[in-house]
Amino acid sequence: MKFSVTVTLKKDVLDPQGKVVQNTLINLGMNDLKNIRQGKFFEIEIDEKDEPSAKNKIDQMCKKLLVNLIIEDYKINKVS
Amino acid sequence: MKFSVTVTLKKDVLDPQGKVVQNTLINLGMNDLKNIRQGKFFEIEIDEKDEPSAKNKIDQMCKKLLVNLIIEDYKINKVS
Amino acid sequence: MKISDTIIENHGLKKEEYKNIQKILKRDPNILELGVFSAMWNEHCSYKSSRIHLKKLPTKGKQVIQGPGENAGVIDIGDDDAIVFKIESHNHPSYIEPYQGAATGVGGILRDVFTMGARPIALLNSIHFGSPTHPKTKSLLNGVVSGIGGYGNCIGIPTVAGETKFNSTYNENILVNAMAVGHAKKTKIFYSKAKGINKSVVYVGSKTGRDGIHGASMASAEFDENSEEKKPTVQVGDPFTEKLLLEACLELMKDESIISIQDMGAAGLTSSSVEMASKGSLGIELELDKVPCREENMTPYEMMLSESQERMLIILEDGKENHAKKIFKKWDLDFVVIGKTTNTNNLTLKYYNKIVGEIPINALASNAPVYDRKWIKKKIPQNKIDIKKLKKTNLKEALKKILSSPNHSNKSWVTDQYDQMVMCDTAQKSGSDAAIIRIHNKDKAIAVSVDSSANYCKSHPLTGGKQIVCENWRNLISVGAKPLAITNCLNFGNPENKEIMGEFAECIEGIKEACEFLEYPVVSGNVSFYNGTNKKNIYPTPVIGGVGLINKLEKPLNHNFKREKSIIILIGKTFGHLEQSCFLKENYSISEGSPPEVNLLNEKNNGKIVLKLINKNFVLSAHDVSSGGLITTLSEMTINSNLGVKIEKPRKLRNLFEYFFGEDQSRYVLEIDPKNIIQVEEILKNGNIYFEKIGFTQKNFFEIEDEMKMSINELFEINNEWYNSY
Amino acid sequence: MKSSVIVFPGSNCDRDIASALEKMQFKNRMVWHKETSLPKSDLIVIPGGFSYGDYLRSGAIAGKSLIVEEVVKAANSGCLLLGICNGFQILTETGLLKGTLLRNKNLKFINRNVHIKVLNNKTKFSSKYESNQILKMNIAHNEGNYFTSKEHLDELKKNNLIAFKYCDSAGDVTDQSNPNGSIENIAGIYNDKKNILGMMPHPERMVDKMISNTDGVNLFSSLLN
Ligand SMILES: Nc1ncnc2c1ncn2[C@@H]1O[C@H](COP(=O)(O)OP(=O)(O)O)[C@@H](O)[C@H]1O
Ligand SMILES: [Mg+2]
Repeated sequence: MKFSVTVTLKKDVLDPQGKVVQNTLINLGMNDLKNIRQGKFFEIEIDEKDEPSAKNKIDQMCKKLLVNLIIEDYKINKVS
Repeated sequence: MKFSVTVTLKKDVLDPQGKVVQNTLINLGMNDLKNIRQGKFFEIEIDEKDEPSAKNKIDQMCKKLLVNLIIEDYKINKVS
Repeated sequence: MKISDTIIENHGLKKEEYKNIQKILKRDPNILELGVFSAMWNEHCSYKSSRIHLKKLPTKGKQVIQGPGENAGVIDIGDDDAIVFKIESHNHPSYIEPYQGAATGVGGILRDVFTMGARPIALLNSIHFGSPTHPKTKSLLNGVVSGIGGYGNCIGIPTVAGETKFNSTYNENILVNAMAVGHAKKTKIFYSKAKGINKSVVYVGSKTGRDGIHGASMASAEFDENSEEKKPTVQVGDPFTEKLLLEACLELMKDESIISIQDMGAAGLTSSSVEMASKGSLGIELELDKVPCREENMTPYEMMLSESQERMLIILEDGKENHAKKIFKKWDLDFVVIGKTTNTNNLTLKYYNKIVGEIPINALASNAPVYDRKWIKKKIPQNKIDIKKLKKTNLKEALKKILSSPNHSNKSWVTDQYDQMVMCDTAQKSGSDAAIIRIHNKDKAIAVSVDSSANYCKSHPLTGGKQIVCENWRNLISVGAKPLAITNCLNFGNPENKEIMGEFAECIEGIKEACEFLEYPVVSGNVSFYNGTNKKNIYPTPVIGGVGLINKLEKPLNHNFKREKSIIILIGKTFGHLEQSCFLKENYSISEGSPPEVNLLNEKNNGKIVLKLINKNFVLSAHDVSSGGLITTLSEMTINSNLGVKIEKPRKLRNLFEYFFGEDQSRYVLEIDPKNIIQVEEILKNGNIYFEKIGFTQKNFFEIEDEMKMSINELFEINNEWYNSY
Repeated sequence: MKSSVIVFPGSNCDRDIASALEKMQFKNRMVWHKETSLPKSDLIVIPGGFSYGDYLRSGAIAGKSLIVEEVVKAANSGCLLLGICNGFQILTETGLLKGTLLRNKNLKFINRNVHIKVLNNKTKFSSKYESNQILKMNIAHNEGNYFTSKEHLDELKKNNLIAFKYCDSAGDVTDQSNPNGSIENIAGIYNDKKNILGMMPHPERMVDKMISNTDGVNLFSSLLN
């Protein structure tokens, strides 16, 4: 089973990178840009047929390693 | 309109970080893990009602700044 | 909002303190005012438990331009040059989020230094972790080291020295102390004291977010099982913006626009504005609706308590606003006039023209509570260890244990992650007793080192306090620098516990005695209490950061042996003090007994004469003898030099382990060219210095006559293995 | 010889390179990134540091700045261009040099002295070095792991465009002597016309005996020829 995980900074946490990227895009003439948030992305494939249990395992991976829960939020999606 | 962009390393590019993450997860006891790829994630909101044109603008942002086409692939998805 | 008991408690205020607030205001405070009080009255800002003890430290000397009381201390290094330096702790935030905690610790201390008009030229750090086998240690070590590097490397200031130690006492409470050193022109030092009424108060730097709200109170509260929940208050550092802020401030400082300037550190806008007004005996009025905010709907309470990084408050001379604004715009930084100085002696907070808070400045600063907490003295532990009763070992095995232990292993795993060379003035990187930084475009240089000895301080705080100052002084001498002044970071447990308070009082007494005797004043520092969890406090860990001067840098002196057949001299008397030694700890897990005695008279004499020998160019390499004793010192001198040494058996019959592993103080090992030995001996004899010629350098082997012989390669491997396999 | 050093917000080796250039008797100018024209120069240097915080990818944002358009124009008309460390990363982002710099293999910032070997001593940047000369230089980077396509790598080799390779003290190019995982130990490359050099090691840190060694001096004196 394949899942994707997106990890983004929590709302109130300073995002210096996002700020610089946004300014640069605007300077490059992308005036319609309203907001850009960035984060990390993982595509994870696991050997597990049962969806809830698979999801649970992905959740464990996020909590144990992939996500810094102090400053980041995450979302899991099933891909296939 | 809101889009998400995921950026991943091309297949033939060495990904030391991905390897370390994979090994660490396996060491943490996640034996079912078959494969993990990681990349960047952007959530971009733009002031543009027309979908094709909006998508085109996002594509420009990717090409001009967000993605290093030599080593990275990207995918654009509409969120809302 | 009604101020309930819970609210008061959540602000870290005691009932009596709240009553005091009511008395001062002659009414109940509102929540904003309560927040301001709590920020200013907590331990971190008010020094309420430490102030009466800190007063005892010697802070004067003809080299001192500015002692404690400003953002950083300032000393004179001759000509037009001044050195500005300070150390600060970021322990609690680093335990919660090691990367960001350590990074913002570096950012904060840098601001303290460039606020005073100095360009930072070096960073140091002292980091203490729990036992390597504790499950959290590895990730904390990784996070802290990359956080320190992440910030310093990006902003482009070399991280040149420090210490990395492990001890289970820090399992639940690591220590991250960062020190910054800057160079300024003596005539261009900037202070935080406000002057004049109706002057513009300007906010510059990053926008204000909800970061670290209540951070200062957090830093002053003991950890408990729920401390994980305090996580969202951790700030994120942005070294890129700090670099811009640094350059913009230094640019504005070139002319006469600034009356006073203060970084927003702990308790952000609150403490910076209050400090400036308090030092100038003025009032200050802030229009909070003008504060640049990162998030929507931020309240005045949040703005006053936010600990967002990379921000400064400046009071400008009349008419300089546009000029200053231009500079900050050039560097893409926010610049907003948010208030003015007043003659009311109040902190007046306005929000859309309405007064939302008003507090007398005095009540927040000079009249903040001061406690003379109960404390008890500690006796010198009497247990003597009879070495003959211990399980047999031999010199080689015992030495291997020490050199391969986490605390004595080669630290290049750590230091390779720091840019040590940027700015191109690092004449000596970390690895020796002290780093040497040349003053840009000049012949002179400074030497810097940070040191601590928690085990000694735990065993007998008074001796421990003296010992660290001496060790720090010795480290500077060992690279040929004249020690000038120190900064100190006092990391202790809960001050409400009388034993801990005793450790604090006595360490300070020890520091004081040593500093006075060595004429080595304290010019800045920081206190961090409440290090520990529940009832378990950390060992008392004062950290000393010293700065010394090398008048004319000809060749940086380090501790690597230079040639074959040089004569090795041991300066200072060896008594063989093994209690509290690394030998007993690493080989027998014994950590009882007293620390080695500190004789300040010998310390001073030995140091002065060693410095004299160095200045006369008689010394090829030098190393002080500290933790691990003589044999460890000698092996460190061989490991990176590719030269071995042959040491004769001690002439007087002594216990070999006491002789080689004893940690007696005031000692140095010097490498001397045989052709100079007569002159050297004469100087030593005339100076009344006890010394022994103990052997000579040789190729390839580390050897002790009749006892052991090891190849340098083997020593090197042993010393380099731990970090790489951790 | 006139040189210009481009200063981005976040550059931090700009002062170091300026000192080195001045010491070597270049007439140097600092050029702020917001300037829209370049002073007439024989050599342009993009220094090390963390331009724009190295956010997104190192060098990515600097590669899009206005002054860089001028730099590209100058380089295309033959001006000598040197990118050191972050400068190298920026040059790959502009496309003036091909390939890219990935994160170090060990995922850590690395600062230490390493050995590199001069592979081509017939360029304007290297004529004062011996062929195959071994130099000791300081590296300090997070992303120095050079990567490029197979085709480009062949091209680099065929046209002698590899400037330096990491090696050991005896000059052997080995895996152990590769600090960051760069493909074929590459530490620096030229463009086709050899008027552009990008390198990860810091020659400007190697011009003063008191601080390090003087192995960087000949790079600058080659340029003066
Ligand atoms: N242990 C100490 N020894 C000497 N001075 C100290 C000590 N601790 C704090 N100080 C001084 O008290 C003042 C306030 O310290 P602190 O609150 O840490 O400064 P900041 O507001 O810059 O963080 C500083 O001038 C500092 O040098
Ligand atoms: Mg300060």
